[in-house]
Amino acid sequence: MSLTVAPISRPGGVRRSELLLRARELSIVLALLIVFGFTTLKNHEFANAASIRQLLSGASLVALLAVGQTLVVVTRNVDLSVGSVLGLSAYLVGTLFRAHPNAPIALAFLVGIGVGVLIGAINGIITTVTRVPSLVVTLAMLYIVRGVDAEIVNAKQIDPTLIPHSFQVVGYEHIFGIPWLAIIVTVIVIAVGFYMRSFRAGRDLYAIGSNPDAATLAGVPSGRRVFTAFVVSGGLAGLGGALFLAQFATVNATGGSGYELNVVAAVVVGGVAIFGGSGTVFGAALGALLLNTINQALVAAKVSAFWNQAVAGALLLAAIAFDRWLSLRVERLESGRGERHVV
Amino acid sequence: MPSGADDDPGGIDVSTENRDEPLDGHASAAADTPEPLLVLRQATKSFGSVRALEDGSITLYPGEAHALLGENGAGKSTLVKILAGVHQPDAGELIVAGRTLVLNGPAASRAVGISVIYQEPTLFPDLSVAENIFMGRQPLSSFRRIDKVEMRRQAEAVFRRLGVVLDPSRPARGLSVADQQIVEIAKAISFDAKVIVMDEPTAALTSVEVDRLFEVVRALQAESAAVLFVSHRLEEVFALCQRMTIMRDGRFVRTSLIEDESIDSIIRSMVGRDLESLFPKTATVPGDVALSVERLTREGVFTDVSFDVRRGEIVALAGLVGAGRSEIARAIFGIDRHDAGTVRMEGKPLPNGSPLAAMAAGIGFVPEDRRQQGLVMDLGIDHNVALASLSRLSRNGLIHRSDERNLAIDWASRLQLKFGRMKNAVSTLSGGNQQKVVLAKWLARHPSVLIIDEPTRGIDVGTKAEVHRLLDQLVSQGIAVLMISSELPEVLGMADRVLVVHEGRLVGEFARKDADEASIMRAATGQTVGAAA
Amino acid sequence: GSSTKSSSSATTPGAATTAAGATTAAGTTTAAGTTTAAGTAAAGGATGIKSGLTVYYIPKDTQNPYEVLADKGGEAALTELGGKVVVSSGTEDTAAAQIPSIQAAIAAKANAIVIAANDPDALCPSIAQAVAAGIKVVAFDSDNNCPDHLFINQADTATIGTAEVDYMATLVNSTGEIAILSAAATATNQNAWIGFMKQQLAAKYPNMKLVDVVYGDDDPAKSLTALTGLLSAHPNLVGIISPTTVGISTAAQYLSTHKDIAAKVKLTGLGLPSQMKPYIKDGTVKGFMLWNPSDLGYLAGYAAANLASGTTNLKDGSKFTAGKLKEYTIAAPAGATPSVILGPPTVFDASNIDQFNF
Amino acid sequence: MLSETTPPQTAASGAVQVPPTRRNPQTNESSWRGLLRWESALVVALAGALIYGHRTTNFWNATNFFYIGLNIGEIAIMALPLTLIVITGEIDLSVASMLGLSSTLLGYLYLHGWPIGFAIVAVLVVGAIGGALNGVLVTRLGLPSIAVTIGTLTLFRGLAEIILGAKSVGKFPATLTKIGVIPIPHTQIAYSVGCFVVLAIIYGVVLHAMPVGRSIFAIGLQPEAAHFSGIRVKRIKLMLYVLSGTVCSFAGVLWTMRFATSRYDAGTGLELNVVAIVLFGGISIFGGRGSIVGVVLATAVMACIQQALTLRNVDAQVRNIVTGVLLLISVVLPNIATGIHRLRERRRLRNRDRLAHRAPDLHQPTTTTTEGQRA
Ligand SMILES: Nc1ncnc2c1ncn2[C@@H]1O[C@H](COP(=O)(O)OP(=O)(O)OP(=O)(O)O)[C@@H](O)[C@H]1O
Ligand SMILES: Nc1ncnc2c1ncn2[C@@H]1O[C@H](COP(=O)(O)OP(=O)(O)OP(=O)(O)O)[C@@H](O)[C@H]1O
Ligand SMILES: [Mg+2]
Ligand SMILES: [Mg+2]
Repeated sequence: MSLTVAPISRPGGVRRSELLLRARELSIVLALLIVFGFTTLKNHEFANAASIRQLLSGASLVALLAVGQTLVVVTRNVDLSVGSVLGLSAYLVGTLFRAHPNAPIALAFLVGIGVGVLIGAINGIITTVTRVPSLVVTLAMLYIVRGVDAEIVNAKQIDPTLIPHSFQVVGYEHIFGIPWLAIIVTVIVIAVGFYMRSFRAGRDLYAIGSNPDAATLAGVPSGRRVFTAFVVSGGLAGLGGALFLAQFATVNATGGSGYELNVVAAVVVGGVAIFGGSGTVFGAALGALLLNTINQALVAAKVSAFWNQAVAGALLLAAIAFDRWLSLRVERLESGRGERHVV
Repeated sequence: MPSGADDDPGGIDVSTENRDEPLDGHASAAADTPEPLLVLRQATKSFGSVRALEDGSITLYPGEAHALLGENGAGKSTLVKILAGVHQPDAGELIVAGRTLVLNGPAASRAVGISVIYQEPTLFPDLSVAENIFMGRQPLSSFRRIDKVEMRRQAEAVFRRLGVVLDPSRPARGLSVADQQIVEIAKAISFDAKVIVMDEPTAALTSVEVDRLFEVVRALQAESAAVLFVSHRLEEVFALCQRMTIMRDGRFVRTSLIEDESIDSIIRSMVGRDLESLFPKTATVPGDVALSVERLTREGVFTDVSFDVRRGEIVALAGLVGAGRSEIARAIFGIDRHDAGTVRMEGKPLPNGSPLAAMAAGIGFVPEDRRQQGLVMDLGIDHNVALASLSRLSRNGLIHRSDERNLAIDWASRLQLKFGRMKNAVSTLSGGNQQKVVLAKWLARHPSVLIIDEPTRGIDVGTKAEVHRLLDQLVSQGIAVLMISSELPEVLGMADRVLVVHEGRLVGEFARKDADEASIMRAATGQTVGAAA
Repeated sequence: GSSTKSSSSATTPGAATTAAGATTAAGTTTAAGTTTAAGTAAAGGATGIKSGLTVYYIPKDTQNPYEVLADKGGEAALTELGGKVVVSSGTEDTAAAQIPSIQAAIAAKANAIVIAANDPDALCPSIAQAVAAGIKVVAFDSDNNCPDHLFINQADTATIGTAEVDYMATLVNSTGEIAILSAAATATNQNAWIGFMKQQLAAKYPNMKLVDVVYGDDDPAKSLTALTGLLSAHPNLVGIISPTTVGISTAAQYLSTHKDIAAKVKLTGLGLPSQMKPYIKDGTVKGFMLWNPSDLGYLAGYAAANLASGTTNLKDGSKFTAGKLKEYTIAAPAGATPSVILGPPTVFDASNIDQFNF
Repeated sequence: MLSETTPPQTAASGAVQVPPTRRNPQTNESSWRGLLRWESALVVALAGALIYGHRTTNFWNATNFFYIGLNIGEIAIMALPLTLIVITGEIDLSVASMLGLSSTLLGYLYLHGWPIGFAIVAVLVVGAIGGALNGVLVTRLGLPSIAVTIGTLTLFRGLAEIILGAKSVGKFPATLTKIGVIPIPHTQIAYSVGCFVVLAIIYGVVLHAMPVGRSIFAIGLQPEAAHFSGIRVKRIKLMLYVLSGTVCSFAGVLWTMRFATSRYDAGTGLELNVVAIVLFGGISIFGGRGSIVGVVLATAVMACIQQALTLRNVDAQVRNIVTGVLLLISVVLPNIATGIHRLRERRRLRNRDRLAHRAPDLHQPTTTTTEGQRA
């Protein structure tokens, strides 16, 4: 017996808070439109089909990796090895073609994905079994995979001559004006996004990230789920490698290095909470698109290329600050008793 | 009994894959010669040096409401967590529906039809209320897709059954403790379990909600489920339960029928001695005002709180969980900022939101949650004791190790701390001894005012008495003590004055002589407006 | 690093290397492969060359195919002279990654160092130490600003700049907007060439307008972004000069897959025949330039050996013979770095592309 | 419930109660005993590295050790402030960018005729400001430090790029650039190493012998408890970030001296090396555990191995692998015991299950539990 206020639902407040949450994706779209519109004003060519197509395919790879990264980050982990994985898989796919110039395309993709899945599995095993923080594990893997890659490559490189045209087509062709790359990635984003929304395993990921202890109490097989998240992230990075090769038709020992930070940046800008529990792959993909659009906009708007990094960095900080503000607003709206101890 | 037998396998074989269709205990209800639904025999469990459970035994029959009683730290929650599969007993056996089995995880426990309401809510702040209820058991539509509409519907149905209005689609973040508790209950009854364990479910509920809960429980009984009901509120126990099991110091004391018991008989066997000896309060003459709180307000948490604490007296803040007592204490000590009002020490106002200033002014604060707030669990005893006195212990900037050790040793002996080595991490200590370390940490600063929140939470009976004796000594030395406790006996036994907090307001003040359980409860539940301070 | 080192002399000095962390904890990854002369002094070529010389080749990084070709040339030279070559450098092309290699050379009491500096100034302190230790220093690929060394110039900087503009002029008959797709903004040799390109444009081609210079950091992805940005920024672009192999190959790849654009925009620059062959064949690129990297390494090897044997010196006009490449004369105008020029760059086009395999 | 009676790690685990990265899983004294054990492991590793080096030609001589110091100097220096930050449970990935920014700024100011002395001071101030930016974003706005410092990593580097663009500034006064390449007179110790040693001693004392050091550990282990003990958690974290910024820009100055040139991309990518050293030094990424000694040893081990491998002309690629493996070992080894224990526990349960005739669903606890705590 107690007199804590009888729980009353506040539909209004709820709807508003939900709107605020949606606002995350919306705000990115908005930012996109602003950047795009502004640049187009300065330079009409920016809006032409070819340029837009480039915006899409340019963002595709990072977006793809961001999808995998989202799965991992949502569970309060992180995968820094994606860049190295992409490089390795790209080169191995290349060597496949070098060995069998007319290997089936499907096989090429399988090889790429396979490489990624393998490394993802290693990340997953170590993280879940030894409970070593994934930040450290994947950082180490970043070095190791890159090193192994370089050992294999050994100052050689894959030249366009080696890549069958049928494979390269995937990299640049487009149907109905939409690049294949973008289509592939979009399909994956939608598929994964749908899975994360509407399937138990998907929801489990959010549960794990949102409150690990409660997840265990709810009987969520945390280890298995986290492991899967790493495998998927690895697999997508591997697929990314194959697509990288298709797009640039050439790769060497340093292919894809530095991607990890772009990907994490995209994910964060995309509104995925770095400490898990919330965020969507759609947001992450949009984040990737936004970052790429800004890069190209700077060139198209004839802003000195020297500004790229600074702008990207500032944007990143703005994004996470905005997120923070947003979640605080939501809390305010939802909380009956004002702000509770925020960790 | 066949009927019981043939529905068991269903439950026994359920694995998490299809844990969402748990076995129903209904058929066994039909059986007139009841067969125990669940039997736990001589379960033991220790955590490091803490023996949480020596002999956890309980037997539940279909269709009964069974109370589990015992003091704080008696081992109730530990027993509950064993049934929940959270802890694996070090020894002892668990028989569910005639099958000896091992619950190696919460899912396994749920799979055999046990559902648990934990003492404190375990929610996913980022997920919707509906999802919190059905996590891992979401209703599916075609292609094993989650059927959100259905989920919402079912959630609403459960809430209707509980007679509460709560939007299933809102995120759990920001739910009040009461609402959180409601969601927990909804979670537990959202699938027809055979055994429903409730660890202090009513702690944060309004009387209306409690009545509703009881109706639900009775309904469950009618469906011949067994309900294990843990509560410190004996009147609830008498209102709801048929049988009861008493535990003391982690040991099974006895199981009996409610009608054979009286409040006194229960308390006697819970405590193991007469209440008096528990609260060795010696009368003291209060000195002049040490701490005075004036119109203290923190938006949405507590409002217009004013009171004084004099040297040599124990003032207790009583009230229900969630009343805001801890918040008041936190604001006084400067952990949280307050929006209005002032806190004075010996007349001098304290700056808002600065623990350092409060400490400098001579306030010590033993917080509610010692594992998170009171102690750095992985640091040694000596380091913890020294943590609040580092500046005093350091000579020209460097910590003086020997002083540090001596300080710790000194207080360890004064408080009769039981420990292995000074360097041992405090996490290896028993709850009571941990509490002593927290006390040592603050007493080492020789505070003139000691704020102590839930001084004996999770502490076993013996230590509890020691803590009380200690408090008594302190006040007799002229220290002013502000005590927050959810245990009425403690409040009645120790306090010179009792201030009752209800929804963040002071609603009553009782002198030691005219403070009694009934009147305090009435004030705490807002039924009378006492002489507000 | 973020820059893909399939680059030629265009490789960015200290190319922006992101957190890919290819450097090790020492911040310096260094690789080395050793080849000992098959036949020693017996095979000794030029007269007066000491046998058993040890020459450290320190390329920009060990993953750079162009550099590897040059190193091979050097090994060939030293093998002829009965000496040995030790190739040592990092996986990053940063100065920091090269310093340990210089230290290793000093420690190993090498006779000479042949280095392609990742940074014109950053290495000077270390190189000075090497010189002090009596080691002869030869620079190739991209020069450094340190004293007391000989620079083997792949081709006269001015020549490269002007030649590329002239070639572009023939492609676009001297009219229209052109742009440059370079490596890193900090690449010394790139910037030097671009400088001369601008001069040449100003001097000879009033109707050709350089509208933009963009940087691809020798990374395919970045180059592509830069390129497409370029295209949308300048709709009436008619030509792109990309004096870096990554840039030109990426651009070529893009154009060969966007025929509509390829129709309007001509592309030339510095590229590796092996990479460019398909685009020459499908007509995307009519022609581009480069010199033979292994000849470059070969010449550097002979120069180093001669300096180390005292059979030549850094004075203006002093000569030495470089095996199959015949005789070279060192030019050391006052104030400038003593240097020899390998020769004019080769223009590769459909007529000759098949004869080259590097 | 759990949070009341059991530490979260326990909550997550049906089997053992051990937080990840606990050096010594079995006893709770781990934090000290286990750590010592880790440092002794590092000592062994160092001995190994030296012996390996000894069997390498030209390794065991003064000049070479001078070189070793020279190559690791700035990284080592940046590792010190990061150590403290990581012990408080935060992280700073912007260190290398700050190095680059200050190197750039130094060049720029010098180019514009500032006396080098003033320039250096100005650079240090900017470093402090940059650090403060990190600190404020993390403590006042409560943003996750990993996200914030990835942002500033890009931002600082970007600012550097804006300041100098393609230019690279050289021709610093020889008196200063000498510092970069000659040892401290009458020794074979590089100046940067000299600075490192001094700083290491200071940091060591502060962290292990002074109240603030104790507070730093407390913050890393249990921020809330620290706050309740009157420790100014935010203030201290902010302070540490400012410190980190300043020290990193100092490293930037040394870097500029060593290379006698300043460019916007100076030291790009070093952040991961710095982090690697800190973790290899036995600092728990969750905070609360580790020691300066460990970091110093780790630095020495890394430096020696790298140099020895270089002298031995081992492939550069291999060096990456070595770094990665060392890092992995350093964190996995201490946790292996835990992992095995957990597995055994699970097997035990499984067997007991078989007796109980049912194949249950086994849950391994997730690693995220304590990461959450630090969240
Ligand atoms: N994980 C743990 N580690 C160490 N000690 C523990 C742990 N869990 C419980 N204990 C100790 O075991 C004893 C019994 O705890 P338990 O929570 O079962 O008591 P309780 O009867 O539920 O008390 P309350 O009525 O306050 O809930 C207490 O002394 C508690 O401090
Ligand atoms: N209606 C509510 N809305 C939001 N938070 C609440 C509500 N009721 C209680 N809380 C929070 O739940 C926790 C427990 O309540 P609180 O400690 O304030 O009350 P108390 O009187 O101290 O009870 P306790 O016996 O738990 O100490 C506090 O953190 C409080 O802020
Ligand atoms: Mg309990
Ligand atoms: Mg409280």
